[in-house]
Order: sequence, then structure tokens, then C-alpha cells
Amino acid sequence: MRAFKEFSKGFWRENPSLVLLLGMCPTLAVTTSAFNGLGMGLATTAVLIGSNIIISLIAGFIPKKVRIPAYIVVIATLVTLVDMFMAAYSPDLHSALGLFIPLIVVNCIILGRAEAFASRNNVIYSFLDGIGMGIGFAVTLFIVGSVREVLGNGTLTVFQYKETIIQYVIYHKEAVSPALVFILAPGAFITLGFLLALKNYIDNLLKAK
Amino acid sequence: METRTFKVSYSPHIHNGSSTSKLMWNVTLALLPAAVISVYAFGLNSVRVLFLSTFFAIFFEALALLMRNRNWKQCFDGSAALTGFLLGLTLPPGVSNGIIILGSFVAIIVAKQVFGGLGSNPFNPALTGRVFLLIAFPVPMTTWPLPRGIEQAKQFMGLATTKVTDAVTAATPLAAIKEHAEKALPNISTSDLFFGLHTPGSIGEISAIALLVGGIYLLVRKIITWHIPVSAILTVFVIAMITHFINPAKYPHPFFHLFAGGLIIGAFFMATDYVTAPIWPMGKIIFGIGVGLLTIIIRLWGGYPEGISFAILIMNATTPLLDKYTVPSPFGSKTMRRPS
Amino acid sequence: MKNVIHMILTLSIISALAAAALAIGNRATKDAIAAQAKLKAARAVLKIYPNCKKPEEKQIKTPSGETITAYICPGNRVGFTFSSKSAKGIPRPYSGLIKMMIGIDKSGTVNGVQIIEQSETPGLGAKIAEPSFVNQFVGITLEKGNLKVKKDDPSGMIDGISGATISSRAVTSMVKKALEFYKTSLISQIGPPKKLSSEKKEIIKVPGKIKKDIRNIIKQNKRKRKQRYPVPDSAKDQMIKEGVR
Amino acid sequence: MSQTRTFSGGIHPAYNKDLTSGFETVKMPLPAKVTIPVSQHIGAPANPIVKKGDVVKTGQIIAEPGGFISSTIHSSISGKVLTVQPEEHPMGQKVMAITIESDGEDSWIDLETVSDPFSKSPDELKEIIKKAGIVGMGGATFPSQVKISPPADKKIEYIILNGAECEPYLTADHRLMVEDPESIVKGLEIISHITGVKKLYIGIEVNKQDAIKKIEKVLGTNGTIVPLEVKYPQGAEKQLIKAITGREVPPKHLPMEVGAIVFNVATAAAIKNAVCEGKPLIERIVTVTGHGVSKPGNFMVRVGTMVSEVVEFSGGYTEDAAQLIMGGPMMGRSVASDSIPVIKGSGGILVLPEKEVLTDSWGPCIRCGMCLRACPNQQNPQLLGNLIEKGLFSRISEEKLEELVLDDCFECGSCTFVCPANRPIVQFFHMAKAYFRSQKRK
Repeated sequence: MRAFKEFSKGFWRENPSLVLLLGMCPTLAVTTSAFNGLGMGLATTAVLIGSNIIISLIAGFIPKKVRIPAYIVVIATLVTLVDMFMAAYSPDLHSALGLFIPLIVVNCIILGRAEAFASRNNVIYSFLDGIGMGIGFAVTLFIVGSVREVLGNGTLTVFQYKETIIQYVIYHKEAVSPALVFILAPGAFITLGFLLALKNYIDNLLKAK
Repeated sequence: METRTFKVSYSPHIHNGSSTSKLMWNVTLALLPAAVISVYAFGLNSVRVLFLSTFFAIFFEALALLMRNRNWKQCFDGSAALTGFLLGLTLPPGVSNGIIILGSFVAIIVAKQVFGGLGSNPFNPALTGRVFLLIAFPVPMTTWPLPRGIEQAKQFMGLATTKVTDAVTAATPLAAIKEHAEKALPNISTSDLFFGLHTPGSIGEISAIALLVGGIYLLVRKIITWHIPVSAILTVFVIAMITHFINPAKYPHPFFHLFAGGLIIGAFFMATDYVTAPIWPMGKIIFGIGVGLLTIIIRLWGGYPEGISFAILIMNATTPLLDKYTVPSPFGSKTMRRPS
Repeated sequence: MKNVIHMILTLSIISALAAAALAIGNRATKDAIAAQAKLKAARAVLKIYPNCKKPEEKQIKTPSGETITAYICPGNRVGFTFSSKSAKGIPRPYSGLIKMMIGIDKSGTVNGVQIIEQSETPGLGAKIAEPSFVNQFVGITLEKGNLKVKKDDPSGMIDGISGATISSRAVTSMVKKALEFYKTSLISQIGPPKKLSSEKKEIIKVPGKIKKDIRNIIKQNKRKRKQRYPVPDSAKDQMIKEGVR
Repeated sequence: MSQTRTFSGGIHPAYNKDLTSGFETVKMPLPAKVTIPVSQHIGAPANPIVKKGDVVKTGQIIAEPGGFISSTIHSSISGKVLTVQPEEHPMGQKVMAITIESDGEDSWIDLETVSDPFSKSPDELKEIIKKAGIVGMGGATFPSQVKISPPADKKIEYIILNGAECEPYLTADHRLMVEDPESIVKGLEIISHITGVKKLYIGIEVNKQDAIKKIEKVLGTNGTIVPLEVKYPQGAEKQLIKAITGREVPPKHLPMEVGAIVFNVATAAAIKNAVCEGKPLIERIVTVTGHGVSKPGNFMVRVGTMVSEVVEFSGGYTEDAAQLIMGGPMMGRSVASDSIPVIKGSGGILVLPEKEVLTDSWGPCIRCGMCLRACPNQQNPQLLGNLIEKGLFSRISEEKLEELVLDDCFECGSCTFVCPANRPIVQFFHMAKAYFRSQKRK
């Protein structure tokens, strides 16, 4: 039962983007299309799962005083690996996410989970926590990216690998001019703000019941 | 003798009769000359824009008040109508209905009600709406139909919408100067800018004289003080004069900068917005200078031909600071001997 | 003291393990990453010349001194990358750098333009990568036609993207400079045209969709021309017409 | 006549003074019963020295000062003490009061008249003033004997008589200046004699030309009449000093800090009556006005007379009378019942009809800055009002409060008068002051 709880808390109750407000930098910067958001979310998830597992395994051996540098080294290694593999096998996504892949190193979600959860729990729970948090983060980024892409570009890109692109045209740009601002940085803030409001609104409704 | 009971209320027991809604409607009234000129210049199209923006501003205000469990009738207090009207005046006459409605939505919901409604918004709602639209829809927001006078208005009757999309478009004077000042400068006459019947531009900004009439009305009625408009306009004038003396072929003369674009409507009607401007005289002067400075910098060296909207919004962000640091010394504190 | 040694030891072990992991990762992906970079250019060439499956590659120098790869395809057609910094006199793009792949045949005619890299405003300047814009350059030579954006010069041939004059101007100028570069220096760098026995007339197959696009664009342009530029009736109108928007 | 002087800030309400300014003061007949509160002044209440059943004469002392800042209370009629118990007071709350039933005779105590007050020493005169229970009659009711004895280290340069009467509607001081300028000037000379100050000023708003002329005639060259711009609150002590001397009294300080003492013209007249005729302060001029009374006028009323009787005498309420205000419309206090006595500081009884009563609904502050321009103290009603409304005032530290000079606000009401959102800013200030007082006491 606890396993399920650790797994599912990241979806809603402790959603990293919407509740903990962690990792705002990628949330705001790379979500220009749904797939970019998803890609960033999945890359973060991979790093998060890896770091959670490794850190929960080695936490016992690390002296308290050097735990942060040790965690950072682990995380940085994982991020660099993800960066290299992404450059090798999904160059389009890699160029779209650009600088923000290396920046996963300093994403608060990862260090935050390492420090607050993985270092104090066993491997299984840490793995479940990482997967849950990662999915919560990825889904939020996907939603932010979808809203921004639909409003700002009129399309919805759900998949992109090499030559294969699955992209739905929601409306034609010639007929309805899309609100460009949503693709730009301010649109990310507005979208995230409305998502936060929506989540709080739903929470209030649930609480009222 | 029977005992009477009287109504009890706190002092003072008399009032000068002013009210928030009277102030708001007065400002709206002061904008009417500019609106009338725009109807003359752009025909029914400007009526359409102004009506839609005002109507939907009031509509969204009522909606937001309902959602916030307030008395929805407050939407008629004039502040929403003024916001909508101002927004309409800053739009190009040819924009589509959807864009206008979205602008009203952003102005009222995002810029005003989300922050707590009347009196709590940090940024001018009408300008926030306009800048949102400018960034979101750069092409329609910078497509300027030529004003074609009252004859055209007659033609527009009945088939306004189809005619609208076919309207002749042109550059605003500021945009023309930005692109190639040498070619455009000799062709623009200041009197055209001043009366605004022939120059393209936003609905409300084309006629400097109509706006000045409204601005002077506000000053005379003591609804606004002179500090912000005078300091903003003076700053633009002085810098424009300096640059004009340095290179008259590239930089237009100061009166051009005064009457072209939205400087006058911005300085008199938007920068002076009570809620978002500083309240102390010294703060107002600094605010005005800041607005003027940013406007002219964006106009001369920035990426956009016109910068008053951005200038005012940026300066709005400084208002709390200005309010804090420009408080005049209270009565008698100069006499107070400070032990030090 | 024991503590310090413990700490140093732990960190060293972790760092060593991390270095090992990275080395393995690097070896595993090195080739793939290099291949990807080439693939990108090759794919762009393929888009311009659909049946140029195995182009001959040659290192050449641009006017600004950078080394680029020219892809020589059958029929003496050359595709090469050209960026907004490859030659002097190209107006600065709205933001960052624009890199394109341009295909030119031996008569100096543009066969196609593909934008490989750009960081213009999404939805505005980024439209330079769309076929409706770049396909305007197909068939253009230095001699015939005025390679300029219409907004700058009414006799220009290129319809700028509305709201993104700066980006359109940059690309147009890049094409012009690339053509000049082709004529003055590229031909000599890649050597004389090879005569291949199989070379006769290769028909460039323009995919049906692009054809349709081009047709539509031409139609639209015709309509736009009618609306946008009425006969001016005064000096002021003349000014306004030349103005930006 | 020299140029009119004023201060910065202030407002121009509708004065409505012509309702009563033309009517001569009518002496009201003796009431059948008076209720005299022992607290009619700022400071400690007086201690009653009579008990139920005692027979008192007009002018007899019935309560002794209860402290340094306190005043003497006299019987205003002759008769028998009915009760000594808490009664309704015009300032709200129940306050100890002495009720006396009139015997209809109005037999006075023996009055000690002085033909030449200047032969007496200042200390003797101060004692007479203290005995006579003179307090500031402009409404603040500060005991005069205290005001007239400044500490030795403060050098007093100016004596200013306040004839501005800036409150709308009220004309009591105006009538006094027109009808009895001699008493006022004589009182001023006595004050000058006591304090030894030779610079004497009388400030009068220029809308009272007849008063200016009359006083000028009597005053001669003994002092200066300063015509003041018609503006509210011109009669506020510190603003008056600023207008006349150009000096600003520092916040939280008394006017003597800049070397000035201000008396109301009615106080000066009362001092003259006390010194020259031996009459204690037992009657005053009250303006009964407003569109809620059928016949507005000015009346000479004995202290302790019920407001209901005064209004009855003037002609009664109109049908739609809805609000009763003790004092002027700006600073006066709205009361629920008219069975309260007239006290030494009651300059006016204002009755407003239904249609003139203000609504008490208010909206959010729109930061228009009107209150800042109206505030005669150049304070920050906008910010303070908002802080107080949102309950943030409990978080303002003492030093911050000092900086914001909340204490210096004398609740003139100018900010509320001009507020377009109809915000009760004065009320906010009142609440905040009460809060801070209670905090200090802790």
C-alpha cells in the first residue's frame, strides 16, 4: 500500500510543478511544443529514477558533510549520459531542448528528491518515488506544452523521431491567427498561472465535498 | 414630547459628492473627442472596435465579480468601461472581433481581477491588454488601414466587414521614420499629425488636438494633476530636440514626436491612471520623466516604432518604490529639531 | 583526520566511477553523434535533390574563411551550407544565426533552399523555414530578377513575411551572397565539371505537394499585389507605400 | 487690508452659514432642569462636591478640578440637586452628571467685579480663570488656566485669537464677534497681561466681513487682524499658526513649541467675563441649524440644558429630520438621542434632513490622491487608511508609527470629505488610534 502511495503522490498531491513549484526553469523555457515538453519530462524522469536509485544505495556510505557534492557528481554523470544518448539518437529533440538538458543537473526536483527522499528510504521506494515524480513532471510539461503549442501555433506535436512526426493541425493559421505570445516566454507564465489556478480550484472543490 | 432617535454615522457628515464612477465616466467623456475624430476618419469600423472592447470589458468584469462572489452590478461603475474604451482606442481599426474580445479578456481578467479588482492591479489593464495583443498578434496589430473620411463611412454601411479586410493599409508615421527616415521625413506634415485626419494609426491616437482637448478638460476638472503629462511630454520634447539638432535628416523634429503616435493619449490618459501611477507629486514627476525617457529611447533606438505602452508598463512596476521614497515631509516636521 | 580521509576517499571513488561511466557512454555514442551532424546536412541536400543519394563531398572555404562541406551531386549541382555569417554584407537576422542549405546548378540557378538552423521569433521570423517562403527562391539567378524583398524595393521578387521583414531580408541577402560566392569562388574550388557518361538530363522531380504550394503562393501573391499597392495619388502616398507596414 | 493668508491643503465645502449668520443671538429662557456632566473638558473629570438634595445658586461651584489638567464645574441655574449619577453625555458613554431642578429664580452667587483687571498680578488672574472653569470653547475644551501658564523654558511670542470658525453651518463665534467685540478684545488684553506677550493677532476668515470691521474698530492698534482665506480647516490650531506666523508646529508638539498660544474668540470673551464680572462659564452661544430644523438660529444657552429643549425653543424639527450632530458637520459627533445636555464645548446643534444623510457604503481605494491634497497636515491618509482597513496596522512598529505621524492627525475629516470611493478614512484613523492607545497601556 505504501508503495502505491509513494508512486502516485507525484501525480497530483505533490506534483513537482504544480504543488512544489520545482523545476520552473525547464517548465517555462522548453515547453514550446507538446513533444518538447514531454521529451524534457522524460529526460528528467530518466535522470530522476537513476539518481534516486543510486543515491538510495550509496547514501549509507557517504559522510554527511560531502553528501551534496557526491549527489551532484552522480546527477551530473547521469545528465551527461542522457545528453549524449539524446544527441546520438534524437538530434531534433536534442537541438530543441538545447541548453536545458545540461541544466537538468541543477533542476531542484532531482536534488530535492535525492536529499528529501532517496537518502532516507530504501531502493524500491526511491525508485517508485522517482518514477511517480518524473511522470507527474512530464505530464505537467506535456500539458503546458500542448496548451502553448495549440494556442500559439495551432498544432499539437505528440511524437517526433527522425523522419516520423505525428502532428495534429488543430486549426489553420491562415484562417485563425494564433496568439504568438503563447510560444514566447510570457505565454509560459500565463499558461502555468492558469494551470495552477485550475489545480487549486479543483482542490477546493474536492475539499468542499 | 416623543423621543426621536437619529441615525448615527461617523464624521464628517458632509461630502463633496465625488464618486469613483463619476471620475471614471468623466475620463471616458474626455476621450470622446478622440473617438469622434476616429469615427470620422475610420468610419463605422472604429465604432465596431470601440463598442466591442467596451462591451466585453464590462461583460468580463461582471463575470469576474460573479465568480468572486461580489455584487456584479459594480461592473457599471465605469472603471471597466473606461478600461475597455481605452483598449479600443489603442487598437488599429482593422483588427478582427476575436482579437478585440481577447484583449478585453486579458485587460479585465488577467490584468485586473486576478490581482483583486479595482484598486489592486499593479499594471494598467488597458495597456496590458494591448501589449498582450501586440506580442500575440504582431501582424494584425501592426496593420494600419488608411483613414478615408466620412465618404467611406457611408459606403461601409451594410457591408462593413467585407470592406474592412480590403482596406488600404500603410505605415504609421513613426514606423515610416523608423524604416527610412530620410525618405519619409519630408512627406509628413505636422499639421496632419496634429489634426489626424489623414495619418494611419491606432483609433484613438491619430488626432493630437482631440486628445489635448480631453486632457485639458481633465486638468481643469482637477481629475488629473499636471505632473505626469507635463514631465513625460517635456522629456520626449527635449530629447527629440537634442537629437534633431545633431542630425535633422535622421531624427525628426520634436513636434513630430509630440503629435505622432500615442504619446499624448499615453501621457494624459494612461500614465495618469490612478491605480498604477505614484500618488505623490515628486513621484509623479519622476514617473513622467521615466515614461518620456523610455518612450523616446524605444522610438529612436529600439525594435518597435512606438514605445509608450511599454514605457508606461515598465514605469508602473516602479510605482511602489516611488511611492515609498517620495513621501513629502509631514506638516511641521521641518521645524522639528532632530537630535543627532 | 580520519573523517577527512573518509570524505576524500568517498568523493574520489564516486568521481572515478562517474568518469568511467562517462567514458563508456562517450564511446557508445561518439559515432552516432558525428553521423547525426552529417545526416542533417545530407538530409537537407536530399530535400533539394531527391535522388542525390551519394553526393561527393568536398571541403571548401567561404568568403569569411570558414570551412564548409560542399555536396556535389550528379549534374554538377552543388549543395552547400551558408550561414548569415558566411559573407560580409548580410544584414543581421532578428536574433542569432541563420544557417541554410542552398542548391545551385551549373547555370547559376537556385534549385532549392532549406533552412537548417535559425532562432528567429517562433510564428513570425521562424516562418522563413516554411516552404511557402523558401520556395520563392527556386529558379532565381543573379542575372534575372531583382533579389530583394518587395518592401524594400517594389521591383523586388521576394514576398517578405509580414511582420518579419528583418528575417526575410536576411535570408534574401544570404541567397544573393551565396550565388555570388558560387560564381566567384566556389566553381573554382570544386574544379571543372565532371563529364559523366550517365549524365544527360536529369529531371528534377518536384513533389506534388510542393507544386501545389507554389501554385497557391503564386495565386496569393497575385491577389495581394492587387490589394496592397493601389495607384498612388500624391507624394505622401508614395512615402506610405514604401513604408514598413 | 493686507492679503489673505492660509495654509496648504484643505477643502472648500458648502458653508451654509447664511442659514443663521444674520440672526441675532436670542437668550434662551431658563430651563426647568439642567444636567451638568462633571467632564466637559480634556483631562481628568471634576469631583462633585454637592450631593442629592443640596440647594445651589447660579454660579456656585458644584465640582472641583480632579487634577492638574482639569477644570471647575459650576451650577448654571439656582435650585435643588436632584441626582448625582451617570447620565448620557454628548461624547457618548455615560458620565457622572449633576442634575439640578430650577427654582425659577436664577439667584446668583455674589459676583466679585473687577474694574481694572490690569492691576492684578498674573497669578491672581490665573486663579480667577481656574475658578471660573474656563475651557477652550472651540470644541477641544482644553482648560485655559493650563494653556495660559506655559513652562518657564518656552518663550511665547504670539497670542492668537481664533475667529476663523471654519466648520460649515456654525455661526456662534461669528455672532459673538459681531455682537460683543468689546469682550473679546478685553479678554485678549487680559491674556496679554497675564503672559506678557505683546504680539497679538486675531485671525478671521474673510467671509465674515462684518465681524472683521467690528473687531477692527475696537481693537485699534493693540493687535493685528489677519484676514484668512475661506478654507476648511482654517481654524485648526496648527494650521492657523502656520497661516498667521508662517511657523509649522512639529508633530506631537504643542503650539508653544513655536512660541504661540491660540485661544478661541469665545474663550477670550469668557475670560473677560470671569475676570471683570466674576461670572463663571455657565452659558454659551449655540447655533441650532441645518435643514432639519424649522427655524435655525443662534441662542445663548445655559450649560446643562437638554438639546431637545434647545431645538424645541428654536422651533422644532422638520418632518424629515434624520440626523442630529453635536458640533459642525466635519468634526461633530452624530448622536442617537437628543436627551443630552449642552456642554461648554457645544458650539452647534446641526440637524440634517433625510436626503442629506450620507450613505455609509464604500468602495476600494483607487489611489486617486485626492486625500493627500486635501490633508492639511501633508500626511498620508491613503496609505494609512489602506493599512488600517486591511488590518496591517497591528504590524506597524512604534517607530514606523512615529514616522507616519498618526498621532498628529486631528481628524478634521478633509480626506473623507473628498474621497471619491467614500472611504471612512477618519474612522479608520480613529480606530487605529484607539488600538495603539490600548497597546501602549499594556
